[in-house]
Amino acid sequence: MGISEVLWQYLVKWLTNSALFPREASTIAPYMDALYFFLIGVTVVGLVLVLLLIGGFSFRYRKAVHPVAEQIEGSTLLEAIWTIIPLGIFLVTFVWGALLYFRIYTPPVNSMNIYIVGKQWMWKAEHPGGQHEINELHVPIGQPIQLTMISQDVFHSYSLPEFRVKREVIPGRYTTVWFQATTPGTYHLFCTQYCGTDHSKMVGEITAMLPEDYKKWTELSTSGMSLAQNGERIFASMGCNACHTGNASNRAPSLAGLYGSKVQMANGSIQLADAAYIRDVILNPSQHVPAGYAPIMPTYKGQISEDGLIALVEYLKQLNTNYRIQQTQTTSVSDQAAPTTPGMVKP
Amino acid sequence: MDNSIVTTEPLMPRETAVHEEHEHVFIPQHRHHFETEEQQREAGSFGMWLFLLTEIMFFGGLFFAYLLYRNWYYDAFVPASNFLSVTLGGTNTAILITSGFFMALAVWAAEVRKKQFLVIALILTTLFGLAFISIKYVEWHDEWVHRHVPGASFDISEFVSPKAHGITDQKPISPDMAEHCQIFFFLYFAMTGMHALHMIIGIGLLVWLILRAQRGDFSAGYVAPIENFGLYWHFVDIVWLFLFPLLYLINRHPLK
Amino acid sequence: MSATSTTILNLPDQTTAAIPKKNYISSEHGLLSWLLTGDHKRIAMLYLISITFFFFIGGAFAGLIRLELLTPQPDLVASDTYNKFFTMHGIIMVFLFLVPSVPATLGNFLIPIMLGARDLAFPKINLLSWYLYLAGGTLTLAALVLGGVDTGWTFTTPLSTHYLNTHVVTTASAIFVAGFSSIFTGLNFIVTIHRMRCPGMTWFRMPLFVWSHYAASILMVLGTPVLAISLTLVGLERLVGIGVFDPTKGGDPLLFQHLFWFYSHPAVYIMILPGMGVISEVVSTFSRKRVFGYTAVAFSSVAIALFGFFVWEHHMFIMGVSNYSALVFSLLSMLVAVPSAIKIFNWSFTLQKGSITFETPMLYAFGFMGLFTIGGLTGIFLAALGMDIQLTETYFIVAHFHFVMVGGMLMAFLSGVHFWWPKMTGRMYPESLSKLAAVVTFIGFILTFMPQFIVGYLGMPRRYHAYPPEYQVLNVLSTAGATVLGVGYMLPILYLAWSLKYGAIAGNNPWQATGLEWQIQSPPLTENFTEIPVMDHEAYDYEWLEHKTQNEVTTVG
Amino acid sequence: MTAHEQHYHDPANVTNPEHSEHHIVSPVQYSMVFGALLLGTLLTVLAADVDLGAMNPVIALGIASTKAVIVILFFMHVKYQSHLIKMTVACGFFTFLVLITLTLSDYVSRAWGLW
Ligand code: HEA
Ligand code: HEA
Ligand code: HEC
Ligand code: CUA
Ligand SMILES: [Cu+2]
Repeated sequence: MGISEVLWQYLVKWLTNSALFPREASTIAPYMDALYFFLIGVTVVGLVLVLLLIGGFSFRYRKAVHPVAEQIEGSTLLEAIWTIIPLGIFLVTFVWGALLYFRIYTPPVNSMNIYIVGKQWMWKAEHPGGQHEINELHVPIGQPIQLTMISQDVFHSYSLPEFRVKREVIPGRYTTVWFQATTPGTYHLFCTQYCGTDHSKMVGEITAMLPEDYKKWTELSTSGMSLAQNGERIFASMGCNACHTGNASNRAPSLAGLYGSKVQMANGSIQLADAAYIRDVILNPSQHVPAGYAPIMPTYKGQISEDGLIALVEYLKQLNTNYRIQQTQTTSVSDQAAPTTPGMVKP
Repeated sequence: MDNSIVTTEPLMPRETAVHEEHEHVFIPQHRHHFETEEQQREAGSFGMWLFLLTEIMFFGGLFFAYLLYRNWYYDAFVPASNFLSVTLGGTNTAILITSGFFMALAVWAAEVRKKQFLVIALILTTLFGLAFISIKYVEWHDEWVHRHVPGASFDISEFVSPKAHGITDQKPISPDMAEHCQIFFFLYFAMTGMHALHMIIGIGLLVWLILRAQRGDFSAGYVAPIENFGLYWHFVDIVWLFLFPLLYLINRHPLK
Repeated sequence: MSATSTTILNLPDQTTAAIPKKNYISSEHGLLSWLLTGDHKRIAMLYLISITFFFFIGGAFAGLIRLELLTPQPDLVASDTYNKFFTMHGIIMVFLFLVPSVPATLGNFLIPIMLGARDLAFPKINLLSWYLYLAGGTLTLAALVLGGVDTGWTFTTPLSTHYLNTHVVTTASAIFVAGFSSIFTGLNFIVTIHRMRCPGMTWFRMPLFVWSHYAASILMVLGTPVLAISLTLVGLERLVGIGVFDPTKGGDPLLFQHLFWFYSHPAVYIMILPGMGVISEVVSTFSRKRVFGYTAVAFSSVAIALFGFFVWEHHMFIMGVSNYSALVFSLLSMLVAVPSAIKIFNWSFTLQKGSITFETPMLYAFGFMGLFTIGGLTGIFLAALGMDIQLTETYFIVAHFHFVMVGGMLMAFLSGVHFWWPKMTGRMYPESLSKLAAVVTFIGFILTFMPQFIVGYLGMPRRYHAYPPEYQVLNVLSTAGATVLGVGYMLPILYLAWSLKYGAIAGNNPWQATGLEWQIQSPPLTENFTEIPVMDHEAYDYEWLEHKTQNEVTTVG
Repeated sequence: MTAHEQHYHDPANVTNPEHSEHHIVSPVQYSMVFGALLLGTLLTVLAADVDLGAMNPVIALGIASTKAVIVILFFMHVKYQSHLIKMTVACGFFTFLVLITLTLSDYVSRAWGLW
């Protein structure tokens, strides 16, 4: 029989190259797969049941052997059974799914933070040490990694199928996801939210490495300035230090130790000073006025890029004393006025 | 084109019902696929109500957007809202209620078959409707002059430094918050615009109804069009009854 | 098929049989008599022709999509073109084909007859809604000819509002207009069902087909306007540029998602419920048995409609909505699945102790039951929060919704078209050819969409123009399947057209079915009934049918 | 009514249980409603001038809803309509409430766990 050359090739490819399930490369993957197999089980059982019923009845009661139908009204018992059993299964699925969801979207506190900026059509990763990568991500295995992500334009979605994690990357708001890689290797990175022309080219690779390799990699690819140092530079050049001098008597709050603390707001609410809060204060200061201060901080909307904001956030995260701010004070050229620098500061 | 299917069908050798078929037709407006006039009338008003349901949901989307942004940007919504004129808005509310009142009277007139009264009531409904649109136009024009129409020419200076514009009873707000006044004005224009569009369509229908009423179409017991139009007109009123406090009266009391 | 004893075909003596001289087709002549008609049956035929037209346009785009995906490289078309392909495919298939498919054709044709009425409550509005449909279709084609649109059928903001320079506004207005067509259809159905039932036709004597259309109509009337307003806002945002959905101006892009899915989730039930109605009729007829647990099936339609409004956020689980409200919506999504399960089992048990025959409509109905079960249960995967993280925006979703929409609704539509073809045209379709078509579609379908589940779990994202080479094998299978599927869909068009002239005369009630529509002549008179019937028995009362003697409700000609 | 109709279309028969007698609202009643609506408008404007904090919008919406209900009941005759129409109106507002509450469930709880 003449199986064509091409077809044969595909058959071979099928056997050698093609998998039914993606590799499991993160700690969460087995949990995801367990639910998946459970659901496949449910589907198969449900389908087989339905097929058996249809097939069985069709065979048993086909016209040739059962020429006269018997009219049946229904059966409350049967109907109750097939209401309650699927409902039960669905509820189990719900609980299981919910547990998994909260697990994936609640990063552990000790995780290492990497920032991701999505834009049409590339992924930019910024490591705390200042390493930048485009459409790539290097991570050490065995350590929880938290991704803090934001988009510069439209919705994107950061998808790592072998790690079984994915999260939408949204303009104007940080989203987070975490994972812990288990096996060194190179894996797919996709943008899964349709984002315009080159959506399908917004792909890349994530490389999981042994911690020592990762360390080597960070050293090799450092750009000389860490994210926080970069933030400090922006802090000075945007004139933040003109107001945030750190002096208690000053008209602007001290920013040392702000990150992670709870801020008493002027409108009475209490806000956790997380990354999203800091970013939003810089862009929309009058919406987040801490108690005791006048809303005089200018907005930096349109003046600092998302990367710049990330650097500032990272800087403020690590700012424990005002010592260095006061140091730069003397050398800074900026006067008391709000900055007038037009355009973006490109870190 | 009238959809009286049975009559457009010339050959009628139906043995059974030809005679009775036409006995219960009281009025020329009766459609043949309805068994009784009663049925037709109730179908008509039920249909109108269902249409109003879609209108509720249509405006509902806008109302939700309003609710959300009002909570997020309350500080911008207050000065933006205070910029609108309560006098004009309040007058307009009264005008619209009056128009609705005459519409209600028109329905009554049609039901008791007073032709002249019906025509007058409909004309008054129209006039008050037009008065509403005119005042609305004055307001929109005002906002245009002050460059509060959202879009490229939107200007926030009156909110940032009211004193400089001779506005004394407003606190200044910061520029980044003032930007959000644009969202208020967008919602304002979208909601009042959508409302006015409904009014204009309504006024067009009113003119048509007046002509027909003048011809005596509705003075012989056939009131469904008047009744159903009335439902529409009152619904448009109701939308405004909510728009007025939501848009004009966000925070009118003197500053603390 | 071998022995006549295995079918219930009850055709009139073919040597003397004739199509009744007077019927809704022959009552008037000329194009205008069709274009200005108020007759629900003629409007249904107008719809049938127009949605078939759009189905093949949408299908052609599906073909192009599959052709491009045959190889991993982006070799057939540019990425922009590909994006336009799936956008047009989705928009045409959803708004111009599947939403009006069963309701506007079969529903339009049958609901008045099933209720014993002469027409829908508002014939002019019915015609208007066809013209609105046509206007929407024309606008869509205009957008297509002018250069297309590449938003995806979901119009995600801010992409659609600020980052694309294709014909978004034209397309949005097309959908807006087509949306009003569907609102008016739904409104007409609801009023008709409430107000036009013949004497004795109580709610629980109505065929389940009518019940499911009632439920779908509620969704159309209450859901569609929200789509209209959200598309209006998208249009305004583009034209005037004032950020309700623009994060740079303080707007919230998720607000659009909420409004859009508030319609578009109920819309998926608009798309499936009428199909479920068809299945109820077909399964009952060909097992000669009343539907098992009539009330449960009727109420499950209404329950689906009601709960259908409570679950829309399951399309936004990873989009940055609150985790806590995601919990609520996931739970509600699980609840909405239960009534569908009830229906599937009730249909299965309708077969029990029946006297079953396997005509084409029944084969399609079996196809529906199997494929919808798979499609629905994979919906459960997606509704389970954690699972959705891996599956969302991948080919798994594509497979899910093609299983429910194509394997479910399209199969139901074809089942219904075959089932009522004799009623609509007075002639039979060729049985063996149509059985072949049913089997071909089924095989083609499985081959096309089964591999997509696997490739989806592997991680292949949807709306991708090129993909990593290791996914190729599965994609090749899928493309091969689509070809088979295309053939399966071309067949009915051909033989149904053929049967218009050469098909056997069907007679009033070839299936010996109980519905009122089968008690009148085929094709029916313009006014359906010469005398309004009185309903004195339950739906699906086969004993009544047997004992029905000379007092036929109405037969002329 | 003809005998024919009585037989087939007794409005009270099972076919049409939603039927209700047609009621004509009198001009006097309309005038009272009219007065109430004008009064309501005046009240809202006055109430807006008093600082009641969070109660301001509640009162404004309360008055607006009352006015709307009056219009619906009397101008739109719903008070005298069949159950069906009443249900229809209720259904519209119910769906609108679903839209609002379920969407708000997202917005309200987004910040949970952040303070
Ligand atoms: C006809 C259309 C249709 C129908 C009926 C459904 C039905 C369902 N859908 Fe589907 N869905 C779509 C069309 C449809 N869907 C579309 C078009 C999309 C994608 C939109 C886009 O993004 O482009 C989508 C996307 C979609 C998502 C979003 C995924 C994402 O974006 O991340 C979700 C999530 O919950 C979902 C869930 C469900 C559920 C729970 C059902 C349930 O109603 C299914 C209920 C049915 C059953 C459960 C089967 C019957 C049950 C049995 C026979 C019992 C079996 C026995 C045992 C359990 C023992 N669907
Ligand atoms: C009713 C709904 C419906 C129907 C019937 C179909 C039918 C089909 N769909 Fe579609 N599909 C959608 C609704 C539907 N689809 C939606 C909503 C999307 C999402 C869009 C988006 O992401 O925005 C989608 C997306 C979608 C994709 C994903 C694209 C992507 O994400 O990149 C794919 C890929 O395989 C696909 C394939 C198919 C196939 C093979 C069929 C087949 O069943 C079609 C078979 C029919 C034919 C093959 C036609 C036969 C006729 C001819 C071939 C003759 C042509 C003749 C002339 C032109 C003269 N569809
Ligand atoms: C004109 C003076 C001024 C400048 C310049 C300024 N700020 Fe502020 N900042 C303030 C004041 C005043 C507040 C408190 C009131 C408010 O939020 O408006 C504040 C608050 C903050 C807060 C919130 C503190 C808290 O306790 O919650 C952060 C974070 C912050 N600023 C960061 C910055 C950064 C980063 C820059 C530079 C890019 C900057 N500021 C520039 C005056 C200023
Ligand atoms: Cu970025 Cu798709
Ligand atoms: Cu859904």
